[in-house]
Amino acid sequence: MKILYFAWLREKIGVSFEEKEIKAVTVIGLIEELVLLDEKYSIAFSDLSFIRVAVDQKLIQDFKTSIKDAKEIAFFPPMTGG
Amino acid sequence: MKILYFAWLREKIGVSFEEKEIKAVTVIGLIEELVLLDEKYSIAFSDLSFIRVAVDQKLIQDFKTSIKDAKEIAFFPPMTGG
Amino acid sequence: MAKEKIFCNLSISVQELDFDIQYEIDNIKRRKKNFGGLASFLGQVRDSAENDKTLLFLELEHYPDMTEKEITSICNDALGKWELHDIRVIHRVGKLIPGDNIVLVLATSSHREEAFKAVEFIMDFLKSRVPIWKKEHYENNSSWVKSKKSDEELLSRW
Amino acid sequence: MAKEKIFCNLSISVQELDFDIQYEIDNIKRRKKNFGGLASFLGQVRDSAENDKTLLFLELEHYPDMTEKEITSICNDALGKWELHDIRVIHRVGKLIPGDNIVLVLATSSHREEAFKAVEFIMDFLKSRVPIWKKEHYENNSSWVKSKKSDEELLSRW
Repeated sequence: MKILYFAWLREKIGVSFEEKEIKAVTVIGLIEELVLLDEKYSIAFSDLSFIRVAVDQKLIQDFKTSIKDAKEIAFFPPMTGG
Repeated sequence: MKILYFAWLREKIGVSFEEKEIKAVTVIGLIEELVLLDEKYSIAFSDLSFIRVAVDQKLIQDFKTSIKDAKEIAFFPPMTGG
Repeated sequence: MAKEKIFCNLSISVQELDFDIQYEIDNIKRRKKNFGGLASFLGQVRDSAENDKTLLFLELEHYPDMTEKEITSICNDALGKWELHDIRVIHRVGKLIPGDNIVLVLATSSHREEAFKAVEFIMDFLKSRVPIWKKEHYENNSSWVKSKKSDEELLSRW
Repeated sequence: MAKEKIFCNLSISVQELDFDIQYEIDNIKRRKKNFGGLASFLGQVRDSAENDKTLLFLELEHYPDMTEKEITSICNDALGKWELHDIRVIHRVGKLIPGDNIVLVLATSSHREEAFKAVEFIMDFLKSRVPIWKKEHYENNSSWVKSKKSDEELLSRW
Protein backbone atom coordinates (compact mmCIF):
# COMPACT_ATOMS: atom_id res chain seq x y z
CA MET A 1 0.00 0.00 0.00
CA LYS A 2 1.10 3.53 -0.79
CA ILE A 3 1.11 5.82 2.24
CA LEU A 4 1.47 9.57 1.76
CA TYR A 5 2.30 12.30 4.27
CA PHE A 6 1.88 16.04 3.90
CA ALA A 7 2.97 19.24 5.67
CA TRP A 8 4.34 18.71 9.20
CA LEU A 9 3.39 15.03 9.10
CA ARG A 10 5.68 14.63 6.10
CA GLU A 11 8.43 16.46 7.98
CA LYS A 12 8.03 14.31 11.10
CA ILE A 13 7.93 11.04 9.17
CA GLY A 14 10.79 12.21 6.94
CA VAL A 15 9.34 11.06 3.62
CA SER A 16 6.50 12.24 1.42
CA PHE A 17 5.41 8.68 0.67
CA GLU A 18 6.33 5.08 1.26
CA GLU A 19 5.21 1.67 -0.02
CA LYS A 20 4.39 -0.76 2.79
CA GLU A 21 3.01 -4.28 3.19
CA ILE A 22 0.40 -3.83 5.87
CA LYS A 23 -1.93 -6.13 7.78
CA ALA A 24 -4.36 -3.54 9.12
CA VAL A 25 -7.84 -3.36 7.59
CA THR A 26 -8.92 0.02 8.98
CA VAL A 27 -7.36 3.48 9.15
CA ILE A 28 -6.94 3.32 12.93
CA GLY A 29 -5.45 -0.18 12.55
CA LEU A 30 -2.90 1.20 10.09
CA ILE A 31 -1.94 4.00 12.48
CA GLU A 32 -1.47 1.49 15.32
CA GLU A 33 0.64 -0.71 13.04
CA LEU A 34 2.85 2.22 12.03
CA VAL A 35 3.28 3.46 15.60
CA LEU A 36 4.76 0.07 16.56
CA LEU A 37 7.34 0.30 13.75
CA ASP A 38 9.26 3.40 14.74
CA GLU A 39 9.22 6.27 17.21
CA LYS A 40 8.84 8.83 14.42
CA TYR A 41 5.33 7.48 13.80
CA SER A 42 4.35 7.63 17.46
CA ILE A 43 5.52 11.26 17.55
CA ALA A 44 3.67 12.15 14.33
CA PHE A 45 0.46 10.40 15.39
CA SER A 46 0.56 11.39 19.08
CA ASP A 47 -2.61 13.50 18.85
CA LEU A 48 -5.17 12.16 16.40
CA SER A 49 -7.31 15.28 16.68
CA PHE A 50 -4.71 16.93 14.40
CA ILE A 51 -4.74 14.11 11.86
CA ARG A 52 -6.85 14.13 8.69
CA VAL A 53 -7.02 11.11 6.39
CA ALA A 54 -7.81 10.50 2.74
CA VAL A 55 -8.41 6.97 1.48
CA ASP A 56 -7.88 6.75 -2.27
CA GLN A 57 -8.03 10.54 -2.41
CA LYS A 58 -11.32 10.80 -0.56
CA LEU A 59 -11.49 12.50 2.82
CA ILE A 60 -12.80 10.19 5.51
CA GLN A 61 -14.23 11.28 8.87
CA ASP A 62 -14.25 7.94 10.67
CA PHE A 63 -10.91 6.36 11.58
CA LYS A 64 -12.62 2.97 11.54
CA THR A 65 -13.07 3.28 7.77
CA SER A 66 -11.98 0.13 5.93
CA ILE A 67 -8.81 0.23 3.89
CA LYS A 68 -9.06 -3.34 2.64
CA ASP A 69 -9.33 -2.45 -1.06
CA ALA A 70 -7.50 0.86 -0.80
CA LYS A 71 -4.47 1.65 -2.94
CA GLU A 72 -3.42 4.93 -1.37
CA ILE A 73 -3.78 6.32 2.14
CA ALA A 74 -2.79 9.91 2.88
CA PHE A 75 -2.20 11.43 6.33
CA PHE A 76 -2.05 15.18 6.84
CA PRO A 77 -2.82 17.99 9.29
CA PRO A 78 -6.02 20.08 9.13
CA MET A 79 -6.06 21.91 5.85
CA THR A 80 -5.29 25.61 5.53
CA GLY A 81 -6.14 26.49 1.95
CA GLY A 82 -7.94 29.52 0.60
CA MET B 1 -37.72 77.23 -6.11
CA LYS B 2 -36.03 74.79 -8.47
CA ILE B 3 -38.11 71.69 -9.16
CA LEU B 4 -36.50 68.70 -10.91
CA TYR B 5 -38.08 65.68 -12.55
CA PHE B 6 -36.43 62.42 -13.57
CA ALA B 7 -37.24 59.34 -15.65
CA TRP B 8 -40.94 58.95 -16.57
CA LEU B 9 -41.87 61.88 -14.32
CA ARG B 10 -39.63 64.06 -16.47
CA GLU B 11 -41.28 62.69 -19.59
CA LYS B 12 -44.81 63.28 -18.26
CA ILE B 13 -44.07 66.81 -17.07
CA GLY B 14 -42.15 67.53 -20.27
CA VAL B 15 -39.18 69.31 -18.64
CA SER B 16 -36.22 68.15 -16.58
CA PHE B 17 -36.50 71.17 -14.29
CA GLU B 18 -38.39 74.39 -13.78
CA GLU B 19 -38.12 77.46 -11.55
CA LYS B 20 -41.38 78.29 -9.76
CA GLU B 21 -42.64 80.75 -7.18
CA ILE B 22 -44.53 78.55 -4.78
CA LYS B 23 -46.63 79.09 -1.66
CA ALA B 24 -46.57 75.54 -0.30
CA VAL B 25 -44.47 74.84 2.80
CA THR B 26 -44.45 71.02 2.60
CA VAL B 27 -43.74 68.44 -0.10
CA ILE B 28 -47.38 67.32 -0.22
CA GLY B 29 -48.45 70.99 -0.34
CA LEU B 30 -46.20 71.52 -3.34
CA ILE B 31 -47.66 68.51 -5.14
CA GLU B 32 -51.20 69.80 -4.51
CA GLU B 33 -50.21 73.24 -5.77
CA LEU B 34 -48.69 71.78 -8.96
CA VAL B 35 -51.68 69.52 -9.63
CA LEU B 36 -53.96 72.59 -9.73
CA LEU B 37 -51.75 74.28 -12.33
CA ASP B 38 -51.97 71.83 -15.20
CA GLU B 39 -53.33 68.40 -16.08
CA LYS B 40 -49.83 67.08 -16.81
CA TYR B 41 -49.06 67.34 -13.10
CA SER B 42 -52.23 65.54 -12.05
CA ILE B 43 -51.34 62.74 -14.47
CA ALA B 44 -47.72 62.54 -13.25
CA PHE B 45 -48.69 62.63 -9.57
CA SER B 46 -51.81 60.45 -9.84
CA ASP B 47 -50.33 57.66 -7.69
CA LEU B 48 -48.03 58.91 -4.95
CA SER B 49 -46.87 55.40 -4.09
CA PHE B 50 -44.71 55.64 -7.22
CA ILE B 51 -43.27 59.03 -6.29
CA ARG B 52 -39.94 59.49 -4.51
CA VAL B 53 -38.75 62.91 -3.34
CA ALA B 54 -35.41 64.53 -2.55
CA VAL B 55 -35.30 67.88 -0.77
CA ASP B 56 -31.99 69.61 -1.38
CA GLN B 57 -30.57 66.31 -2.63
CA LYS B 58 -31.63 64.32 0.41
CA LEU B 59 -34.19 61.56 0.10
CA ILE B 60 -37.20 62.15 2.33
CA GLN B 61 -39.70 59.50 3.41
CA ASP B 62 -42.47 61.74 4.75
CA PHE B 63 -44.44 63.88 2.27
CA LYS B 64 -45.20 66.29 5.11
CA THR B 65 -41.52 67.27 5.21
CA SER B 66 -41.04 71.04 5.28
CA ILE B 67 -39.69 72.77 2.17
CA LYS B 68 -39.66 76.26 3.68
CA ASP B 69 -35.88 76.73 3.40
CA ALA B 70 -35.36 74.34 0.51
CA LYS B 71 -33.65 75.42 -2.71
CA GLU B 72 -34.22 72.31 -4.81
CA ILE B 73 -36.98 69.71 -4.81
CA ALA B 74 -36.65 66.63 -7.02
CA PHE B 75 -39.46 64.23 -7.94
CA PHE B 76 -38.74 60.83 -9.44
CA PRO B 77 -39.95 57.22 -9.62
CA PRO B 78 -38.54 54.41 -7.45
CA MET B 79 -34.88 54.01 -8.25
CA THR B 80 -33.53 51.16 -10.36
CA GLY B 81 -29.74 51.41 -10.09
CA GLY B 82 -27.21 48.67 -9.60
CA MET C 1 -11.19 41.17 18.79
CA ALA C 2 -10.53 44.84 19.50
CA LYS C 3 -11.91 46.99 16.69
CA GLU C 4 -9.05 49.16 15.66
CA LYS C 5 -10.01 52.16 13.55
CA ILE C 6 -8.50 51.58 10.15
CA PHE C 7 -8.03 54.28 7.59
CA CYS C 8 -10.25 53.31 4.70
CA ASN C 9 -9.83 54.52 1.19
CA LEU C 10 -13.17 55.30 -0.42
CA SER C 11 -13.44 56.01 -4.13
CA ILE C 12 -16.67 56.51 -6.08
CA SER C 13 -17.20 57.20 -9.77
CA VAL C 14 -20.37 57.76 -11.74
CA GLN C 15 -19.31 57.76 -15.36
CA GLU C 16 -20.19 56.92 -18.96
CA LEU C 17 -16.84 55.24 -19.57
CA ASP C 18 -16.20 51.54 -19.17
CA PHE C 19 -13.81 50.21 -16.53
CA ASP C 20 -11.26 47.44 -16.06
CA ILE C 21 -11.32 45.37 -12.89
CA GLN C 22 -7.64 44.45 -12.93
CA TYR C 23 -6.74 48.14 -13.24
CA GLU C 24 -8.94 48.98 -10.24
CA ILE C 25 -7.38 46.19 -8.17
CA ASP C 26 -3.88 47.30 -9.16
CA ASN C 27 -4.79 50.81 -8.00
CA ILE C 28 -5.76 49.44 -4.60
CA LYS C 29 -2.52 47.42 -4.48
CA ARG C 30 -0.48 50.48 -5.33
CA ARG C 31 -1.82 52.24 -2.24
CA LYS C 32 -1.68 49.23 0.04
CA LYS C 33 0.23 46.17 -1.01
CA ASN C 34 -1.48 43.90 1.48
CA PHE C 35 -5.22 44.15 1.44
CA GLY C 36 -5.87 40.58 2.58
CA GLY C 37 -9.06 39.69 0.79
CA LEU C 38 -11.05 41.46 -1.88
CA ALA C 39 -14.70 40.77 -2.56
CA SER C 40 -16.35 42.21 -5.63
CA PHE C 41 -19.49 42.36 -7.69
CA LEU C 42 -19.66 43.19 -11.37
CA GLY C 43 -23.08 43.81 -12.94
CA GLN C 44 -23.76 43.64 -16.66
CA VAL C 45 -26.56 44.68 -18.98
CA ARG C 46 -28.59 41.55 -19.58
CA ASP C 47 -30.69 40.68 -22.63
CA SER C 48 -34.22 41.20 -21.50
CA ALA C 49 -36.03 38.00 -22.47
CA GLU C 50 -39.44 39.64 -21.87
CA ASN C 51 -41.97 39.09 -24.66
CA ASP C 52 -39.24 37.74 -26.92
CA LYS C 53 -38.23 41.31 -27.67
CA THR C 54 -34.56 41.99 -28.22
CA LEU C 55 -33.10 44.72 -26.05
CA LEU C 56 -31.26 47.20 -28.27
CA PHE C 57 -29.82 49.28 -25.47
CA LEU C 58 -30.35 50.47 -21.95
CA GLU C 59 -30.36 54.15 -21.04
CA LEU C 60 -29.32 55.08 -17.52
CA GLU C 61 -30.48 58.45 -16.26
CA HIS C 62 -29.35 59.84 -12.94
CA TYR C 63 -29.48 62.90 -10.69
CA PRO C 64 -25.90 64.15 -11.06
CA ASP C 65 -25.78 66.41 -7.98
CA MET C 66 -27.07 63.63 -5.78
CA THR C 67 -25.83 60.27 -7.10
CA GLU C 68 -22.28 60.36 -5.74
CA LYS C 69 -23.48 61.82 -2.44
CA GLU C 70 -25.92 58.96 -1.96
CA ILE C 71 -23.33 56.31 -2.85
CA THR C 72 -20.86 57.94 -0.46
CA SER C 73 -23.42 57.86 2.31
CA ILE C 74 -24.10 54.14 1.68
CA CYS C 75 -20.36 53.38 1.71
CA ASN C 76 -19.92 55.32 4.95
CA ASP C 77 -22.66 53.20 6.49
CA ALA C 78 -20.72 50.11 5.37
CA LEU C 79 -17.53 51.49 6.96
CA GLY C 80 -19.39 51.86 10.24
CA LYS C 81 -20.44 48.23 10.14
CA TRP C 82 -17.31 46.40 8.96
CA GLU C 83 -13.52 46.71 9.10
CA LEU C 84 -12.61 47.60 5.56
CA HIS C 85 -9.42 48.86 3.92
CA ASP C 86 -10.79 50.04 0.58
CA ILE C 87 -14.10 50.55 -1.12
CA ARG C 88 -14.32 51.25 -4.83
CA VAL C 89 -17.65 51.83 -6.56
CA ILE C 90 -18.09 52.58 -10.26
CA HIS C 91 -21.57 53.06 -11.67
CA ARG C 92 -22.01 53.70 -15.36
CA VAL C 93 -24.69 55.97 -16.81
CA GLY C 94 -25.77 56.77 -20.37
CA LYS C 95 -26.39 54.29 -23.19
CA LEU C 96 -25.29 50.68 -22.63
CA ILE C 97 -25.80 47.59 -24.76
CA PRO C 98 -26.32 43.98 -23.61
CA GLY C 99 -23.07 42.58 -22.25
CA ASP C 100 -21.76 46.00 -21.20
CA ASN C 101 -20.58 46.50 -17.64
CA ILE C 102 -22.95 48.60 -15.49
CA VAL C 103 -21.60 48.51 -11.97
CA LEU C 104 -18.52 47.45 -10.05
CA VAL C 105 -18.20 47.25 -6.27
CA LEU C 106 -14.90 46.25 -4.65
CA ALA C 107 -14.24 45.98 -0.92
CA THR C 108 -11.07 44.81 0.81
CA SER C 109 -10.72 43.60 4.35
CA SER C 110 -8.48 41.40 6.45
CA HIS C 111 -11.60 39.33 7.15
CA ARG C 112 -13.23 37.86 4.08
CA GLU C 113 -16.69 37.79 5.66
CA GLU C 114 -16.59 41.54 6.18
CA ALA C 115 -15.54 42.19 2.59
CA PHE C 116 -18.41 40.02 1.29
CA LYS C 117 -20.98 41.65 3.54
CA ALA C 118 -19.86 45.15 2.55
CA VAL C 119 -20.19 44.41 -1.19
CA GLU C 120 -23.63 42.85 -0.74
CA PHE C 121 -24.77 45.75 1.44
CA ILE C 122 -23.60 48.35 -1.09
CA MET C 123 -25.20 46.47 -4.00
CA ASP C 124 -28.52 46.17 -2.16
CA PHE C 125 -28.64 49.91 -1.50
CA LEU C 126 -27.46 50.83 -5.01
CA LYS C 127 -30.49 48.98 -6.35
CA SER C 128 -33.12 51.07 -4.62
CA ARG C 129 -31.60 54.04 -2.80
CA VAL C 130 -29.43 55.73 -5.41
CA PRO C 131 -31.11 58.11 -7.90
CA ILE C 132 -30.47 56.12 -11.07
CA TRP C 133 -33.17 54.94 -13.46
CA LYS C 134 -32.99 52.47 -16.33
CA LYS C 135 -34.95 52.66 -19.58
CA GLU C 136 -35.04 49.68 -21.92
CA HIS C 137 -35.09 50.41 -25.64
CA TYR C 138 -36.48 47.84 -28.07
CA GLU C 139 -37.01 47.93 -31.82
CA ASN C 140 -40.45 49.60 -31.67
CA ASN C 141 -40.82 50.83 -28.13
CA SER C 142 -39.15 51.60 -24.85
CA SER C 143 -40.08 51.36 -21.20
CA TRP C 144 -38.73 52.36 -17.80
CA VAL C 145 -37.55 49.44 -15.70
CA LYS C 146 -39.89 48.89 -12.75
CA SER C 147 -38.40 48.71 -9.30
CA LYS C 148 -38.65 45.26 -7.76
CA LYS C 149 -40.39 44.70 -4.46
CA SER C 150 -37.80 42.01 -3.74
CA ASP C 151 -34.98 44.59 -4.01
CA GLU C 152 -36.74 46.85 -1.51
CA GLU C 153 -37.35 43.92 0.84
CA LEU C 154 -33.68 42.92 0.79
CA LEU C 155 -32.79 46.17 2.58
CA SER C 156 -34.51 45.01 5.75
CA ARG C 157 -31.80 42.40 6.32
CA TRP C 158 -29.18 45.03 7.15
CA MET D 1 -39.66 30.68 -9.93
CA ALA D 2 -39.22 27.48 -11.91
CA LYS D 3 -35.66 26.21 -11.58
CA GLU D 4 -34.50 25.67 -15.10
CA LYS D 5 -31.42 23.53 -15.45
CA ILE D 6 -28.69 25.76 -16.79
CA PHE D 7 -25.52 24.50 -18.35
CA CYS D 8 -22.77 25.72 -16.10
CA ASN D 9 -19.19 26.12 -17.10
CA LEU D 10 -16.84 24.95 -14.37
CA SER D 11 -13.12 25.61 -14.58
CA ILE D 12 -10.55 24.85 -11.88
CA SER D 13 -6.81 25.43 -11.83
CA VAL D 14 -4.22 24.64 -9.19
CA GLN D 15 -1.06 26.34 -10.35
CA GLU D 16 2.16 28.12 -9.41
CA LEU D 17 1.56 30.89 -11.94
CA ASP D 18 -0.13 34.17 -11.13
CA PHE D 19 -3.45 35.12 -12.71
CA ASP D 20 -5.24 38.18 -14.04
CA ILE D 21 -8.85 38.79 -13.06
CA GLN D 22 -9.79 40.81 -16.13
CA TYR D 23 -8.46 38.01 -18.33
CA GLU D 24 -10.57 35.47 -16.45
CA ILE D 25 -13.69 37.62 -16.76
CA ASP D 26 -13.04 38.16 -20.46
CA ASN D 27 -12.81 34.37 -20.87
CA ILE D 28 -16.23 33.99 -19.28
CA LYS D 29 -17.60 36.76 -21.53
CA ARG D 30 -16.19 35.07 -24.61
CA ARG D 31 -18.23 31.96 -23.85
CA LYS D 32 -21.36 33.78 -22.75
CA LYS D 33 -21.75 37.45 -23.45
CA ASN D 34 -24.47 37.94 -20.87
CA PHE D 35 -23.68 36.54 -17.50
CA GLY D 36 -25.80 39.00 -15.54
CA GLY D 37 -23.84 39.40 -12.34
CA LEU D 38 -20.42 38.22 -11.29
CA ALA D 39 -19.35 37.88 -7.68
CA SER D 40 -15.73 37.22 -6.84
CA PHE D 41 -13.19 36.83 -4.10
CA LEU D 42 -9.47 37.42 -4.43
CA GLY D 43 -7.20 36.33 -1.57
CA GLN D 44 -3.67 37.64 -1.05
CA VAL D 45 -0.66 36.68 1.02
CA ARG D 46 -0.75 38.97 4.03
CA ASP D 47 2.18 40.16 6.13
CA SER D 48 1.94 38.14 9.27
CA ALA D 49 2.13 40.68 12.08
CA GLU D 50 2.73 37.93 14.65
CA ASN D 51 5.56 38.67 17.06
CA ASP D 52 6.74 41.56 14.88
CA LYS D 53 8.43 39.05 12.61
CA THR D 54 8.50 39.85 8.93
CA LEU D 55 7.11 37.14 6.70
CA LEU D 56 9.62 36.40 3.97
CA PHE D 57 7.47 34.01 2.01
CA LEU D 58 4.68 31.52 2.23
CA GLU D 59 5.01 27.98 0.93
CA LEU D 60 1.88 26.22 -0.19
CA GLU D 61 2.02 22.44 -0.29
CA HIS D 62 -0.82 20.38 -1.70
CA TYR D 63 -1.88 16.83 -2.59
CA PRO D 64 -1.77 17.04 -6.37
CA ASP D 65 -3.91 14.00 -7.17
CA MET D 66 -6.62 15.17 -4.83
CA THR D 67 -6.71 18.98 -4.83
CA GLU D 68 -8.59 19.56 -8.09
CA LYS D 69 -10.96 16.67 -7.33
CA GLU D 70 -11.91 18.20 -3.99
CA ILE D 71 -12.40 21.67 -5.46
CA THR D 72 -14.53 20.17 -8.25
CA SER D 73 -16.67 18.36 -5.70
CA ILE D 74 -17.18 21.61 -3.72
CA CYS D 75 -18.13 23.48 -6.91
CA ASN D 76 -20.60 20.74 -7.87
CA ASP D 77 -22.22 21.11 -4.46
CA ALA D 78 -22.54 24.85 -5.17
CA LEU D 79 -24.14 24.10 -8.56
CA GLY D 80 -26.73 21.97 -6.82
CA LYS D 81 -27.63 24.81 -4.50
CA TRP D 82 -27.71 27.85 -6.78
CA GLU D 83 -28.42 28.77 -10.39
CA LEU D 84 -25.02 29.60 -11.77
CA HIS D 85 -23.67 30.16 -15.26
CA ASP D 86 -19.93 29.92 -14.59
CA ILE D 87 -17.58 29.03 -11.80
CA ARG D 88 -13.86 29.74 -12.05
CA VAL D 89 -11.47 28.78 -9.25
CA ILE D 90 -7.72 29.35 -9.31
CA HIS D 91 -5.61 28.32 -6.32
CA ARG D 92 -1.90 28.98 -6.35
CA VAL D 93 0.67 26.68 -4.76
CA GLY D 94 4.43 26.94 -4.24
CA LYS D 95 6.34 29.94 -2.91
CA LEU D 96 4.45 33.22 -2.57
CA ILE D 97 5.50 36.53 -1.06
CA PRO D 98 3.36 39.08 0.81
CA GLY D 99 1.05 40.86 -1.61
CA ASP D 100 0.95 37.92 -4.04
CA ASN D 101 -2.40 36.55 -5.14
CA ILE D 102 -3.28 33.16 -3.60
CA VAL D 103 -6.82 32.38 -4.63
CA LEU D 104 -9.51 33.59 -7.00
CA VAL D 105 -13.14 32.46 -7.02
CA LEU D 106 -15.56 33.81 -9.64
CA ALA D 107 -19.24 32.88 -9.96
CA THR D 108 -21.79 34.29 -12.38
CA SER D 109 -25.54 34.15 -12.08
CA SER D 110 -28.63 36.02 -13.23
CA HIS D 111 -29.39 36.54 -9.54
CA ARG D 112 -26.74 38.43 -7.63
CA GLU D 113 -27.60 36.77 -4.32
CA GLU D 114 -26.86 33.34 -5.78
CA ALA D 115 -23.51 34.45 -7.17
CA PHE D 116 -22.48 35.88 -3.77
CA LYS D 117 -23.58 32.79 -1.88
CA ALA D 118 -21.71 30.49 -4.27
CA VAL D 119 -18.44 32.41 -3.87
CA GLU D 120 -18.73 32.47 -0.07
CA PHE D 121 -19.60 28.77 0.01
CA ILE D 122 -16.62 27.82 -2.16
CA MET D 123 -14.24 30.03 -0.13
CA ASP D 124 -15.45 28.52 3.14
CA PHE D 125 -14.80 25.00 1.89
CA LEU D 126 -11.45 25.87 0.29
CA LYS D 127 -10.29 27.00 3.74
CA SER D 128 -10.72 23.69 5.46
CA ARG D 129 -11.70 20.93 3.05
CA VAL D 130 -9.13 21.11 0.29
CA PRO D 131 -5.73 19.41 0.83
CA ILE D 132 -3.57 22.54 0.82
CA TRP D 133 -1.23 23.58 3.64
CA LYS D 134 0.59 26.85 4.24
CA LYS D 135 4.02 27.24 5.82
CA GLU D 136 5.24 30.66 6.88
CA HIS D 137 8.94 31.39 6.47
CA TYR D 138 10.61 34.07 8.59
CA GLU D 139 14.24 35.20 8.84
CA ASN D 140 15.25 32.58 11.39
CA ASN D 141 12.43 30.09 11.51
CA SER D 142 9.34 28.74 9.83
CA SER D 143 6.02 27.31 10.97
CA TRP D 144 2.97 25.62 9.54
CA VAL D 145 -0.15 27.77 9.64
CA LYS D 146 -2.65 26.40 12.16
CA SER D 147 -6.18 25.76 11.01
CA LYS D 148 -8.71 28.10 12.60
CA LYS D 149 -11.63 26.79 14.57
CA SER D 150 -13.66 29.71 13.20
CA ASP D 151 -13.07 28.48 9.64
CA GLU D 152 -14.33 25.02 10.54
CA GLU D 153 -17.34 26.48 12.32
CA LEU D 154 -18.30 28.56 9.27
CA LEU D 155 -19.05 25.35 7.35
CA SER D 156 -22.05 24.62 9.51
CA ARG D 157 -23.94 27.54 8.00
CA TRP D 158 -24.33 25.81 4.63
